[in-house]
Amino acid sequence: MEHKNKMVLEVESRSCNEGLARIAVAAFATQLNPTLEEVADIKTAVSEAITNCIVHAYEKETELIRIECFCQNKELTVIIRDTGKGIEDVKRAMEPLFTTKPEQDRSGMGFAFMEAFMDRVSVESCPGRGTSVTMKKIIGRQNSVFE
Amino acid sequence: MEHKNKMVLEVESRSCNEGLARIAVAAFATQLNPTLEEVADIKTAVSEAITNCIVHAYEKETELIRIECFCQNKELTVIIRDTGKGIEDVKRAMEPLFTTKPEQDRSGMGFAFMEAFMDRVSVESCPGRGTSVTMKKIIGRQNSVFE
Amino acid sequence: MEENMVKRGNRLIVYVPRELDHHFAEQITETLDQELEKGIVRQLVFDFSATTFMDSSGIGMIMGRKRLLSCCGGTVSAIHVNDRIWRIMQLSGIYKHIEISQEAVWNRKMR
Amino acid sequence: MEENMVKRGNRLIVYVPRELDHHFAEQITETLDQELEKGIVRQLVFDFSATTFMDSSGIGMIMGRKRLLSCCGGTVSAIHVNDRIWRIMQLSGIYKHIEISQEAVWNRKMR
Ligand SMILES: Nc1ncnc2c1ncn2[C@@H]1O[C@H](COP(=O)(O)OP(=O)(O)O)[C@@H](O)[C@H]1O
Ligand SMILES: Nc1ncnc2c1ncn2[C@@H]1O[C@H](COP(=O)(O)OP(=O)(O)O)[C@@H](O)[C@H]1O
Repeated sequence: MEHKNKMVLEVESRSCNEGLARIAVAAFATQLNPTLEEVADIKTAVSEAITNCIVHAYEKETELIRIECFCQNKELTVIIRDTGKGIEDVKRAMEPLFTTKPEQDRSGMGFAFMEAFMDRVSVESCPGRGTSVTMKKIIGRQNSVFE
Repeated sequence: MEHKNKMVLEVESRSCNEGLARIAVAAFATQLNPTLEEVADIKTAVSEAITNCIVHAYEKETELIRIECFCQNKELTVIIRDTGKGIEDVKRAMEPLFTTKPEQDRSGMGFAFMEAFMDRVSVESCPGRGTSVTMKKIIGRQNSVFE
Repeated sequence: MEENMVKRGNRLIVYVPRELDHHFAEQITETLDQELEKGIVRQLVFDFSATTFMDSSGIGMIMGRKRLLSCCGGTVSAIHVNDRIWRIMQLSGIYKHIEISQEAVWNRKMR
Repeated sequence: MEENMVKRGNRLIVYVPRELDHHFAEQITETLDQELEKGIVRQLVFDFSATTFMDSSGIGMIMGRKRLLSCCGGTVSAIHVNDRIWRIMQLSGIYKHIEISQEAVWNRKMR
């Protein structure tokens, strides 16, 4: 039988909600019986995308971040949406070490980590209107980036 | 300084999401520095309200349950909304041991537990359109029902 | 689920999962009632040693099994119940219908 | 936060929290930079013995402090790093800039 499920989480863009978002998405992923390594991968990727909404999309403003999770059989999809600043050049933004906020200790490794820990990452953005990051991962395949 | 935060969670009315909802609300409550007892109280109350949406509001259908959490200083508010069957007589429904589904092993203690473990519980319902349960609890006051 | 039940003569021990909510209560009921229908069990024991969470769905599940067993003079009990769950059992009044023991687990068995 | 730092001469040890994300990285930076601005610290040690999660904000925080200390010839190191965090440090390339030790904690101190 096909297994399907869905969750939507909206949190304010406060840094104290980064941990909350990780916990909720990890709890959602539990139904796919992930390994500890897979849970850690998902938490890292979610943390990167949420942090980007707080640091880059909304800067000092408190606005909503929307996290949509789906699962279908062994595949987990997480979409993280903001209605913030947007990204002019997505391809460039995704290059490892590229950052527009080096003075705020950003490492430019956010998208690189999302890509390292999830199977697929795609970004849609409209300057001035917002960004959505879609990440997919097949759970239970044991394709850790470290192996 | 005033502390404020907000989270909205939407899950499908599947019983496997009961645990997920408990974890997410408990994680949200963490910012108020609850005792373990308070976390257990919140989890129990949330579990009761979510189960009611699955068992009574939607019966066999898979529809969305909406969980809104707010905190303001020491007060946590959790609102659980469904767009299901609704309740004809809210006062009667809230009486301990009253249940419309004794054949499904319902104990009729759901609302009684919500009231025992939270400071305030109020229910709004419109037959045929849905129900919302609003629960409030001051965290860090040590007013456990057991003392 | 079956590996969480052990039968010895007319006694059946159910090892309750970590969280006993509506989801897990339904799963237990399904397997358990198949066993009870055979009409052999007279003593039903719920072992809570691994359980940290229970809500009113757990109460309903236990009371439902108690009703099934009462017709044939069977008994239901809950053992190794922690403080929190004991209080929930008190609040619900179920302690009037089943035997509850809070005794700690000394010889925690591997299951 | 201050109770999570210990100074011994020109050496400062920072006990990193359980989760090193953007939220906690900002908190550490705030207190730590006040200390570093005094210009005494030459050896900065991040003790990861309690840490189970780190993301790229942690990398950015460490690299930022490394830049501050480099001007005066100071060093930065990370100790008691678990497997997961070691791999994150590898992926990010930070291992080229700071000394990392995975050695387990034998004598876990009470803090
Ligand atoms: N949600 C977003 N909204 C606006 N800009 C973003 C968003 N996410 C990423 N960016 C841009 O992409 C750049 C690279 O992002 P990333 O790889 O995560 O590194 P970092 O966050 O360390 O800067 C950021 O510096 C920022 O300019
Ligand atoms: N969300 C809901 N939608 C429709 N009916 C509800 C809802 N919540 C509760 N009820 C009604 O109120 C009754 C009492 O609820 P409760 O005290 O939780 O006990 P129980 O769930 O064990 O029946 C239920 O039997 C049901 O008829």
